[in-house]
Amino acid sequence: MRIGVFVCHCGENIGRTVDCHAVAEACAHFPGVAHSEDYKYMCSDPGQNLIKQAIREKGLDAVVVGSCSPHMHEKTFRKACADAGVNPYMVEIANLREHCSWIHDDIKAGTRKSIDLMRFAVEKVKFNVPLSPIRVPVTKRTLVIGGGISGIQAALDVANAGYEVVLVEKEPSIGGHMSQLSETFPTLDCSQCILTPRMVEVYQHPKIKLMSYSEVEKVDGFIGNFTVTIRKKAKSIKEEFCTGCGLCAQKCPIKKKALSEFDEGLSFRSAMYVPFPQAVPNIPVIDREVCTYFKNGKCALCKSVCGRDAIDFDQQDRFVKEEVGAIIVATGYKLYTIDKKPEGSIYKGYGEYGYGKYKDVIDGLQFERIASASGPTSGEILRPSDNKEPQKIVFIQCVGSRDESKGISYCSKICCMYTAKHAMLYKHKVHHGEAYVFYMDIRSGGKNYEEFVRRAIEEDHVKYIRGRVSKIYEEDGKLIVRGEDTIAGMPVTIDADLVVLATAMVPQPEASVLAQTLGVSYDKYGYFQEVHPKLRPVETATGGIFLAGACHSPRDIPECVSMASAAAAKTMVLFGSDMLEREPVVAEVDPSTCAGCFYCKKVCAYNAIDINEIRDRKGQLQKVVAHVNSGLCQGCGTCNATCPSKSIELIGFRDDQIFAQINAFAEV
Amino acid sequence: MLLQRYNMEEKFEPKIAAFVCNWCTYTGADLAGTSRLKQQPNARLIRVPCTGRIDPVFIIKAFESGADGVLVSGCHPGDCHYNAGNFHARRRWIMFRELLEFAGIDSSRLHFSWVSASEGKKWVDVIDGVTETVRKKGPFDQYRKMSRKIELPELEEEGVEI
Amino acid sequence: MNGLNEVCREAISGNKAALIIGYTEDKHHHLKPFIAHTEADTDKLTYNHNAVNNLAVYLHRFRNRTEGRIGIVVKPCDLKAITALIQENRVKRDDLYVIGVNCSGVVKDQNKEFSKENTQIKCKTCAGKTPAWYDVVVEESVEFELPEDNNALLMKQIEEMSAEERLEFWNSEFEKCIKCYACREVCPMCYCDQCIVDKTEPRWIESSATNRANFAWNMIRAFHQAGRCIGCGECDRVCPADIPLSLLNRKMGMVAFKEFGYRHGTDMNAPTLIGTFSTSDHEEFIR
Amino acid sequence: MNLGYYPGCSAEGTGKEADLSLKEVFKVLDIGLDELEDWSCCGATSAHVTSHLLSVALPARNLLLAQKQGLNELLAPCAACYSRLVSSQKEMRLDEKTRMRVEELLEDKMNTGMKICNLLQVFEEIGPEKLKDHITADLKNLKVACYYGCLLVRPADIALADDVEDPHSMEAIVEATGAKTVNWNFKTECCGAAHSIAHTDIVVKLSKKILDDAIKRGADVIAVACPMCHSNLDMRQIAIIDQDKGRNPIPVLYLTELIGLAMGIDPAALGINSHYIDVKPILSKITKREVVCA
Repeated sequence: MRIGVFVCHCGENIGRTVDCHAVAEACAHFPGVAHSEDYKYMCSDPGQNLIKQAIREKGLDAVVVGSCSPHMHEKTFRKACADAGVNPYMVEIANLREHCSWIHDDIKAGTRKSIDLMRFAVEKVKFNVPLSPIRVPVTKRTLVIGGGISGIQAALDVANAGYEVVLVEKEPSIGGHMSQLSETFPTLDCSQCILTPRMVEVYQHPKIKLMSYSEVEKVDGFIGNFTVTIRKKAKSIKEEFCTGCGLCAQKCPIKKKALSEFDEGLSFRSAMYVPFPQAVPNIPVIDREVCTYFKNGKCALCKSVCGRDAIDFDQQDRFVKEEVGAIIVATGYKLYTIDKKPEGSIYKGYGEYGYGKYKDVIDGLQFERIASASGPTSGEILRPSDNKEPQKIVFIQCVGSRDESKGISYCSKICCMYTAKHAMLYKHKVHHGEAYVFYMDIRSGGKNYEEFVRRAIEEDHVKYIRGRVSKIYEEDGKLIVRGEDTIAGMPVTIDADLVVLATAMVPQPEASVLAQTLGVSYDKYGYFQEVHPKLRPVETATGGIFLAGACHSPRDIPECVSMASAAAAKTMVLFGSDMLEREPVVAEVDPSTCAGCFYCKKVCAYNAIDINEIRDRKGQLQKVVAHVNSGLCQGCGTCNATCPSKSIELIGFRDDQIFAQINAFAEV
Repeated sequence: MLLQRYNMEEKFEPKIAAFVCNWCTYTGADLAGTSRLKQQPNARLIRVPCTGRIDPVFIIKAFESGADGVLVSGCHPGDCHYNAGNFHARRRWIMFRELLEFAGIDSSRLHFSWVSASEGKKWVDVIDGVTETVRKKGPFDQYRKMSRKIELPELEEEGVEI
Repeated sequence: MNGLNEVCREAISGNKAALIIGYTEDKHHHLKPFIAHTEADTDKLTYNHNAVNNLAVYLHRFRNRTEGRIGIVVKPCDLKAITALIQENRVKRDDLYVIGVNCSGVVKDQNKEFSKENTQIKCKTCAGKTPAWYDVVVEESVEFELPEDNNALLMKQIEEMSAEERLEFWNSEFEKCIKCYACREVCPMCYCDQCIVDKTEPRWIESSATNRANFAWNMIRAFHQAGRCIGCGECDRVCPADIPLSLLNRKMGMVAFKEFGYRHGTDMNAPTLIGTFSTSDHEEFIR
Repeated sequence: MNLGYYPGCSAEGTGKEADLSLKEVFKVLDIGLDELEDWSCCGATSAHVTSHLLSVALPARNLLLAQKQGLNELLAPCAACYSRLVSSQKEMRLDEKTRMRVEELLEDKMNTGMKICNLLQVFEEIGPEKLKDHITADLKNLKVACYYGCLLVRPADIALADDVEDPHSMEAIVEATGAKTVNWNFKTECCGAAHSIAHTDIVVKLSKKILDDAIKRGADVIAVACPMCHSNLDMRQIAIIDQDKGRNPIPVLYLTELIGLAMGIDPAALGINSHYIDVKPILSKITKREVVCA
């Protein structure tokens, strides 16, 4: 091997405390070094030309540059060498500036250390091998998981850019929680009015394949090349025949067996149902748990009224495979329920609020339904227990949120705003009614948010009490709310007709299962984890998987929409080229020595280790060994360190390369 | 000759091998550089992608190559660029340092730290602290002596040349 | 005698096991490992205080075997090795037919009578005289006098030494190492196809006869067993140089238990110690 | 089964019935009680407002006695005693300095592993099945409001109740006797506790609320497992009735008295006659169980 050594002075930056010329001279004596020189600015054009010239003239096949940190100019020098015909991975950088000249005063010590650093790099480069970047083709289709506002926005953005989208929604209709809301803060515009056109757009978009009542079952592959298995749950309807006339649901006699999910349990729905009138797709499904046909074979009224013969009682779940290049996760949130939680749950529930046993203690989404014109009370504010108009409502903020003893330390962020909205809506409808809000702090950061809260207080005379509620109990048909007013410094008791809890936002309960399926990390609550909290907030550590909306952390509609658009933009960046190129720093298995203990698989954070069976010609199993999926491998090398027989090595940081450096230490 | 020209005085200067991860500690050391934070010149850094990549055997190899002390440093828990490499590393270290301690390698010769990319100052403190500790401890001659060929005692007694 | 042969014969005849790994007696009345393939073979199987070998090591020979279950005669102490191998996915529980033996102690030296002095140290620390699980169990456990745990005394002595003295102590021990690798061969948990010590590109462990090389080998052996050694003490038994190898493993086992409450080979469904982590693993030694 | 027994001061004073009934019930259950010899004050409310060390050392002295007496489980039927004993033990377990200070004072080494239980825990351990075996009377016409007060549920990490906000362990025990329990609001409400002496007015006000709700929910009797709760709800009920003439009294029974009645033990032996509020009205609701022959 003919190694060229180039020592940069970086003007005075290195030269002041390192005798660069002496370093170059010393390096010339290292075994294997065919050329050694120093120059004022190696990264400048003349400096790069020096390197290129030496490569050509001396026939170098490896280069070591002593300069600034590799994080600064490694790319520059690799490119210069590549231009001159040396493989870019045959270039090593010794960090003589940040790690030497800038941190030492003594020229002797600095020079000595520089020589050592150069020696390390020279020894390492001897074991480098030419590599080429890994290139993988990109399937320019996107899977969006979740059809709430985030999923809808992401799907529309990607599709409008001309790429195909598969949108998977587990419920019979897209729309998510936003479709349940009455009005939205801070403008009080009707939620469904702004959402429904978007839902229809999704349905009609030629580039969007909508799969409702479906769930992601399995994800194989890696960035640019995912194969996703989707379970299409049996709707008991042949979708292609259904016209959405709704007659079947109308005629279904099982009206009072199932609570409406859409109305948050405040009304009933039939066994054959469309979640809500504006549902997209407008295709009903049969709830097999309550349908009498599935219980005892009786009824089948829906089948008899359907003019298109679309009812199919024998329909089974179907599995569909989709090839996509990117995945956007937008699974959203649910609300903390105050019920007694099962053993082992991180959530504790609220015994002091009756663990959900009082009918008139409801949560925010239930109040949305009560306030909604399409809700069970047609928008009249009536309490669930006796359908009477509540004269006094107590709103309690931070139920679950910011309460570690109940299992959640974070702020749910949206509750201050929607509680103000709820109180306002109530006051607008029940003018003489009294609205009390118990709060810890008012967090109303956002455009026109603080003004909105002030309006609730000043114009609508909502009474804000700073303090927590310690107990709610029922007495003579009233809910006695006992709390503390920390500003007045005294206990308060309010006999309310209705209590609305601003319960915490929590991830969907199956979010962590999905995270495992996708191979992305999630926090202890089940929120998906971004790669970098500041600079890469919509990307996961698994390449090609992006996050949108409340599956990442509590957020409101505009934030969800902007995050969804950001995730969409990220997929488009990915689709900008036909082939993906990445550093060839990946692990590689030597199957001849691999004993198949799969400790590498255990430590791999990326699911990049596959199990390979080696069989002889007769198909007899010879050996089971590990195999690295280089598309998934991110190159951390934890497997390499863990492997007891050293049968898996990280290319670019192989054991011999590191040993070469350690051995060079003997000369220090 | 050149080596001699820049050789240190007679005074003992410890040799310290530092295995650092690329994303946090190496970058933190870069920051110490850009902030011109002066530090002891005894450590030689070996850059690996992640602390998860560091096989404990590297530490033994470093002692074999004449290190008087070894430092291993990476991202703080939860900051790992590769999610969990440092967690796996930490578990190995817990086991390995107890093993070395039991085998007779004093824990004052083997150091661990979490230094993030923003902790230039901490890096300097770590380097200076480790260098000082090892300097106090003195050269690891006991380990160096172990490179001598094992001689068969009885033959030696009889004065027979091997 | 006493059921073992009947049980084994029935295992083969009843297709419960395709073969049985057990012990047979040689002419010196020593027990040695023996693999019975036929009903007739099973008559040769026997068991007594001389059943020193940990037979789990022979399971690796049948790693990719697909037909029939493997029968194996197992003492309570050795069962941990099998449990550990199941934990590490080396063998499957369903592929085994475990013939547990209720143990009455095993000897150190097969040339001498079984006595308090001639009892393996592990019998003292053994958790139970009956295997923790099995498909069938044979023999009666007879009470016996427990030996002194000399290793525990030695461990204490070493721990009380200064670091320099410890290194000196181990050097004086490792100096005797002839690199025969018997410790590796006999260990049921050492099952790599190619051992790291045999790897030459790059060379992980020097082959020269220096203390440094011997030290490196023994450290790596102990570390590769960290949180994995099940304490059968076979390494100690076979070491021709009488190096107290199991002390290193025992130390690792103690650390694993102290730090993580973990004991390898006690729960076949437990995740392994290395290869998993907890975000709350202790780290006060990290600056 | 033998159990260490730390009676606490009230067992010899205001809560004599608790002690009597406990001993009677355990006799029936055939569980021996080894009373701690030379037991002393647990420190109760006074110690921790005076000296923190004293508040740890006083219970520690009793734990040390138990340890010396070779007991491995100690029953403290008074909720306050229980709370103090566990708090002291826990602090010594977690804080070595305090433990050493206490050991210095007591001139002996502490073992912080002693199992301490309160009445609810001990009956939970005995189990409803075993209890049912000894029930001879019929309590099905009796509606009981189970009152926990504070120290049987709080602090959560000391009391280790089944649920801090909505406990049910006493209900499970009471239901095992055959009695019915009522669902009410104030099972963990404050009774006024030690204000009983200095600020009786506070106790009267607070205890009244508790009694009112129990009566409103149809309870015939309130069951308690704490002598302080008992004295406030029973003794102070006289003052409450004085203020609110014409209200119905509601008897207050120790859990052990209730169990004793269900076991057919003579009410006098249980100490029931010494209550302020007459218990007779409920005795009439208890009938001998009809033995059905197959």
